[in-house]
Amino acid sequence: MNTILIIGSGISGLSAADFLGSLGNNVVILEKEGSIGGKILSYCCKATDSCSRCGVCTAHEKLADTLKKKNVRIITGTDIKSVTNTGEKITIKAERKNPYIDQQKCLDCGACAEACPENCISVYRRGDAVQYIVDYSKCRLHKGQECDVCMKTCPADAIEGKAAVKPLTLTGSDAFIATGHTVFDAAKKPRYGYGRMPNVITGLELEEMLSRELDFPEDVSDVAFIQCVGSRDPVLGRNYCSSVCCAYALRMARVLKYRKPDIKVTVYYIDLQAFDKTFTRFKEELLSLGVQLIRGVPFRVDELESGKLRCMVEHGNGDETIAEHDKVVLSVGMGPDLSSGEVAELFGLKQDEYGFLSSEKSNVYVSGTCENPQSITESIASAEAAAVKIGEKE
Amino acid sequence: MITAVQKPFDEIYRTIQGYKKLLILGCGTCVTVCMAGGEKEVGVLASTIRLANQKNGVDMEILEDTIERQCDKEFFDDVKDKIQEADAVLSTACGVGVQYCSELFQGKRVIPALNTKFYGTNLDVGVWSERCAGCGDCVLEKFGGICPIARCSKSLLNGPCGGSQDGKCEVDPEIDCAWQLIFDRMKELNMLDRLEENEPIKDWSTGRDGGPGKIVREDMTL
Amino acid sequence: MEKKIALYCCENSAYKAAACLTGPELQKGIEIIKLPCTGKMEINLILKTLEQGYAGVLVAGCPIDNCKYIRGSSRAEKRIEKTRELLKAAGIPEQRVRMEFLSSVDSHKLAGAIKEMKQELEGVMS
Amino acid sequence: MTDLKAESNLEKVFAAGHFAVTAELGPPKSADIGVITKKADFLRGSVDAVNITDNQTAIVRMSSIAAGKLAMEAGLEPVIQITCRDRNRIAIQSDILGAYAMGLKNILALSGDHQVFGNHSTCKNVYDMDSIQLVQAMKTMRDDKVFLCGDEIKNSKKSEIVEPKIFIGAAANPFGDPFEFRVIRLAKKVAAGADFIQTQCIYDMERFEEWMEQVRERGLHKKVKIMAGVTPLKSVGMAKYMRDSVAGLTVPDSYIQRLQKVADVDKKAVAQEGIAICVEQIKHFMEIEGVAGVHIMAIEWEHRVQEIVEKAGLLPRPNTA
Amino acid sequence: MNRESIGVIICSCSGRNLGKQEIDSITQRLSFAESGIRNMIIETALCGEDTLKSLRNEVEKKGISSLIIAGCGAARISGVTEKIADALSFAPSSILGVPLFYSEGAESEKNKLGINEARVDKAVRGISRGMNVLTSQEPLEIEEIPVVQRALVIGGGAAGIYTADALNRFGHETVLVEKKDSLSDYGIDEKKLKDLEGVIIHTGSSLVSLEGSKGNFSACVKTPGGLEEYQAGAVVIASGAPVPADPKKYLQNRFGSSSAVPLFSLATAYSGLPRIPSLRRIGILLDLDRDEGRASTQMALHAAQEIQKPNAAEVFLFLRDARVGSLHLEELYDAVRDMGVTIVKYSGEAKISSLETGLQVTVQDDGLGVLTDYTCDLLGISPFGCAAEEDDPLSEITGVHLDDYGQFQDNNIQLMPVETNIPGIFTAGGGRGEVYSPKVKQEALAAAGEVHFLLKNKTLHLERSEAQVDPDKCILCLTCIRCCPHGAMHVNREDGVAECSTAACQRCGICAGECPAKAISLPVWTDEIVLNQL
Repeated sequence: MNTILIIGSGISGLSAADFLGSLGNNVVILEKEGSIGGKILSYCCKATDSCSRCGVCTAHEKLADTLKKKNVRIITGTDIKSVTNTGEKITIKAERKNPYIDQQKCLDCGACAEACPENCISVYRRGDAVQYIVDYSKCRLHKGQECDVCMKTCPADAIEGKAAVKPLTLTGSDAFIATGHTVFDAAKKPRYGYGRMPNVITGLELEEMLSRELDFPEDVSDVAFIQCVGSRDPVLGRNYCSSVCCAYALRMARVLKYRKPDIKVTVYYIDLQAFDKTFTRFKEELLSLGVQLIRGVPFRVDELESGKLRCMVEHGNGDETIAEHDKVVLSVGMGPDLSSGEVAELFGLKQDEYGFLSSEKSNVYVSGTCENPQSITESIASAEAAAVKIGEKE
Repeated sequence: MITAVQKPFDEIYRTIQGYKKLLILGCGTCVTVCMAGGEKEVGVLASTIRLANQKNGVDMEILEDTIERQCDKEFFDDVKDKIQEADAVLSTACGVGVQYCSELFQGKRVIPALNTKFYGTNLDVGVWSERCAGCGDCVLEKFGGICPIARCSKSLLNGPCGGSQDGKCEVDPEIDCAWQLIFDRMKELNMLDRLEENEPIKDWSTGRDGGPGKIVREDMTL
Repeated sequence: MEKKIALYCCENSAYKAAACLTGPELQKGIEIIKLPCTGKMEINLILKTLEQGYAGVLVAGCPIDNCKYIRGSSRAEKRIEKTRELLKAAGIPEQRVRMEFLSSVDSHKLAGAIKEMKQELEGVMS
Repeated sequence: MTDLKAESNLEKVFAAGHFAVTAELGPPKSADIGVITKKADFLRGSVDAVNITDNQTAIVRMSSIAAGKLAMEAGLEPVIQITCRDRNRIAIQSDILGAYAMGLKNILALSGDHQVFGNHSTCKNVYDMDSIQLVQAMKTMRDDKVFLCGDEIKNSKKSEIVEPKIFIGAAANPFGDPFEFRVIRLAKKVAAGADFIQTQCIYDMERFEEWMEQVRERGLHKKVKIMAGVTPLKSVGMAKYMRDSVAGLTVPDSYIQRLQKVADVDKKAVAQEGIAICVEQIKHFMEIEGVAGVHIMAIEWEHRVQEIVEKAGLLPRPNTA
Repeated sequence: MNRESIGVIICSCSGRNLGKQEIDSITQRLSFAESGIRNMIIETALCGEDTLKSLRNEVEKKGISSLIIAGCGAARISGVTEKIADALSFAPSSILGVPLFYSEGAESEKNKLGINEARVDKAVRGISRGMNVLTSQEPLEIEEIPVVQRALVIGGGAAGIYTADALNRFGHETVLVEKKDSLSDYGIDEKKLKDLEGVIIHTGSSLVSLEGSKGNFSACVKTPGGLEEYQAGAVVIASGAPVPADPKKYLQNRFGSSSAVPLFSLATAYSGLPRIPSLRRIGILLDLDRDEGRASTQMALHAAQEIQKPNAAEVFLFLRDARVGSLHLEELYDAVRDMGVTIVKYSGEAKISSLETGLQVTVQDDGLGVLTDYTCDLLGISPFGCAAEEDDPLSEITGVHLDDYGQFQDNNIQLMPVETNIPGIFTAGGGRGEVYSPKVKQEALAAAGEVHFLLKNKTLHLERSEAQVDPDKCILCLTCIRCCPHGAMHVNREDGVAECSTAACQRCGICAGECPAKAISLPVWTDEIVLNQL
């Protein structure tokens, strides 16, 4: 039976694992973070009373399903050191950070989290996606001290590793690259004052906010989204559309309106991307809710004494307008994951001018947002599509 | 099929006051299909009454049952005792069932829970529409299978009145003008000439106006 | 006295969210019952629950348009509406029955709904 | 003039080939005779007959037969309207006998407005027969001298037959749907025995011409006297209301604009403009082959009828006595 | 189910999570509750392989046919029960999990030594509740339904071809049905695919009927050579994007002019266009009926580029927004703009009026900020902007819903990524709204994957937990048949009652919820069971 090595446990990697696993392959997922799921862990459900089809719930279900699969192993905290690919056989040498929690053995009893003297084990719990996450920076093992409290406490023997790291060697027939993306670092666009002005946040930060709190901060009554931050921007060498930002900004705008009907929401855009067939109606709904859609993105954002933010916009016809908002949300675009350079080298993949990956090897596959910017649903489809190719080979 | 709708709850509730033991008796045929008086509706009605009683501190025992049809004696056999022990029967049958039930159980109070509406068809889940007025002398052959008596607000037999607009009836824009339907149908059937004949005054005695109806099949009675 | 609430959950969404409810104030007096889909929820079941002495019934299902069975939660919505009308007609506070739409990852919405409902019930039932 | 059926004034006017003029007289919503005499004073001399409406729009008013008798005493010839809404064939036949006995010779058969529009919307309607069958009934009584049941119209075996000699009228709506059916329906009324027809009030002249065209194709205008209905527009508001809210009525924008123009200058002058339009229409009708007269429905505006008729050049009315 | 045959397992997880005292008090209180529990099993680390073995023996010995398992946390318990279900080959519904940890976990911290009452309560309540559930439900047998080893693909466009090709390579017998007389290669990058060796291809053919359900469909296909019957385990609908059958005619009725053509034909014929001297100004108009996606944009940009190249004609591109949401579309967009194509972004509606020669496009030009007229000798309008195809009978035949957009997949995240409301029928490509060729290909492959997943196991193992119709109560009011989203309900003509298909039923209970005669019940979810949990 084939063993397939998946790099990255984001939505794309999980979908592939889920699919390949149910086809009966042995699957090993290597994840560099201490947690499983990649970006989806910080995304929020964007439904009001009706669904806006963002796919976050589906992503979490994929995560839960994968954890239940017997023939799928997920190894977190892994650094890949070397890869040798004969074309038939791929061998990966890697290092796994300890303590390693085998989420598939874990019984969700919470004992380890209670026991850890440094409180470095936290639980992530949303839907039926539950995992215990180690914060290596706090862990004694990584401070050169000895500790095995969590190991001892775990009733299910799901926690391993006395030493700080454990070298691993994994072999498989195919490799599946799903290293995902990192969002643009908004600080690289100083004119928007991200990092300097507390009320300027990124879309991702807003997602986290909405996914944790029931109510949006009381004092905020006027929010503006600025689209295309770090995308469609040749100056920054990112001359491509990140394609998902319009979708998430508009969806979150709707959520904000739903949770706080009197809130004022403005979206500054260059072009609104039609994310799916429901787009036109979705747009009309937003307009009817009083969300302002303005063509033209601010060329600068200034903080006033009042703490309000002043956005200056130049429109297509040369007019300039000035508006004030309580909060500005930067719709930061997707870029390939910082690691994709290494990964490309390790697996001999092609990287385009922006750093997105593609494979010409017969037994290495690329899917998800490391290939190009795509939505959750697209990532799932692309993962399954790529997985099908592996399946075909049997 | 006979269609009916449930009476307003407060009306029902008023009529059942003062009874210690109430049997809610459903009917398993027409009124079940039109979702007015089947087993499910009986259950809902029973629960609602119990809740109302709880709230108003009314002490009343409520029995539930549903029989095949309340318009045939044999079906009552299974619930005879229940009816006997109850002070009153709240029947979710059509007018026929309610009456027949009280006929069969002399001296028993039988209360209707439904308003019987018409003979109609189930256009879609939850939508019913009148089709027949039971006039006792079917004229459908003349009108392309669409009944002006049941479906024209004025039961006109010789064509539409002046109030027919864009295929709708002046009485209510929700109502299709029967004569528009008839006209279209006859045109489609290429039989418009039939509509040019004057329809003589109708003999209404075959229906309600001839007094309560009765059918006797001599060949079947002994 | 503690007002008990029966929380009927669609197993595809709300039930998963309910599993993440933390804090005793959310657990106490809440009976969580799993449903395959809120489309299964019958008016009669709601009323029977109230009869059994529950102060409130909270039906939680998938957001409209995202019911696993396509129209289930929309149907439920209609039925809940009908139930509330019935209660109103019977002179019983309609606030005792309520519907919420939420996805499996939206437990804080559920928590909010429960808190809100508890307050409402305190209001109408004392 | 021998082959007259009822020898009513209206019938004679037609027979003499005049362009007939009738108006409308709504009975009071009370037992107050004054209303009738007052309206009669306005109309006397400028019309050949007046329609006495029968609880129109299903609002209770004085019986059309009683009011008709009073109008006659006030020097007008009435056209009694009878609807099928409120009476079955027994009541209607007896009313016809009664009306005729009192010298009321014109009767116009109508289906009648549905009760939901009136002030007794919860009542039960009758519709034992429809308007066409009512026309048929009157013809049977007049020409075959029998009741609908077939019995001869006489008091006893020995006594002789005294049948009601009625000049039979019916209504037509050239604008209702389905349009193609409208002429068929007219034809049916003619076949049933209608002697004259009054149409629903007309604003859309084109559509009316179209309809008349069809009428002529069937040669109906030769068999029946067709009177075109008109209602003078009192105000822009009324015009718009007529256009938007009255089933089967279309008021061309050209008319509304004309009224609007005037209104912008001087509100009081609008009524005049309305009458001017009405007069134009009447003159137009007189040009159309097959239109034998005009029926002026000046609702609560009886006092302007004379002016209209005069401007249309239709005064004085012929004396047929 | 009688209480004797129900086993209760309390998993103490190596005695670390449930203290001995806690277990004792649980067992005590349960027997006080006279729950009639006969089989109490105390396990440690239940999910360990060796434990499972011993459990299997014990279950056989005691004749246990269903289990209640108390242990684990809320999130894991379901996994554990599933694991044990197939280890003991029990029907999933005959094992109930009672989660104990997590939510009380925090509290247990406080009184590690003593008894965590909250947790004990939870266990006792959960277990007795479980007893009620299990006792009021009959054991369900598993039905084995053979899966027909053949797939049927409707539509010979990109989506259909890619799907068929993938299935073919999976080694599944595949039948491809295409309405037109030849397969379309539009949007296919590997032309070689077109011959699809090994796939049974019927061109000029159409599906006329489809019976049966997941795993066992029987289809009737009308081919030029007459009717063909096919059995199939799964069906893929790839009927393609709605493009008007005869665009010219369609556009004529619409704009009273034939100088408007669908972008589709413009894009395929552009090479010839510039040589036509009469065509000086060529327009391309997007977002006419509704906002369009990158597919239209891409097609428009390519067309504009090709027409502009020889510089024979002036090209105008009208769009509400530049939908460049895909890698390298942005560059193309820039290139096209830089080569001199006039790109007009407009807001609101675009008006088209016909002139003696050509057309006039009137739009609110966002660049200029004013209403502007542009005249074109020829105007290309995106096919995806045109109204949907004359109603496709496929929905009628297959029972697959059309959504508000007249497309095949209800836009519902739960239907991922290519499923439809009918189990065993999948859809990909334009028919469900995706017209951007790279994505179409992905969907096609994903659909093939789903089909493969269904066909690869030769039989379906299904618990007989589908909706049950009580024939004595059913009055065949057809409510369930009209309500069932999955087309699982149908009329059983012999008995004159409604009947539910095991394979098609998704156990949602909507039918039970609607049945006015209370004739339908969902085995695991009867009212009794639900109320017993209160």
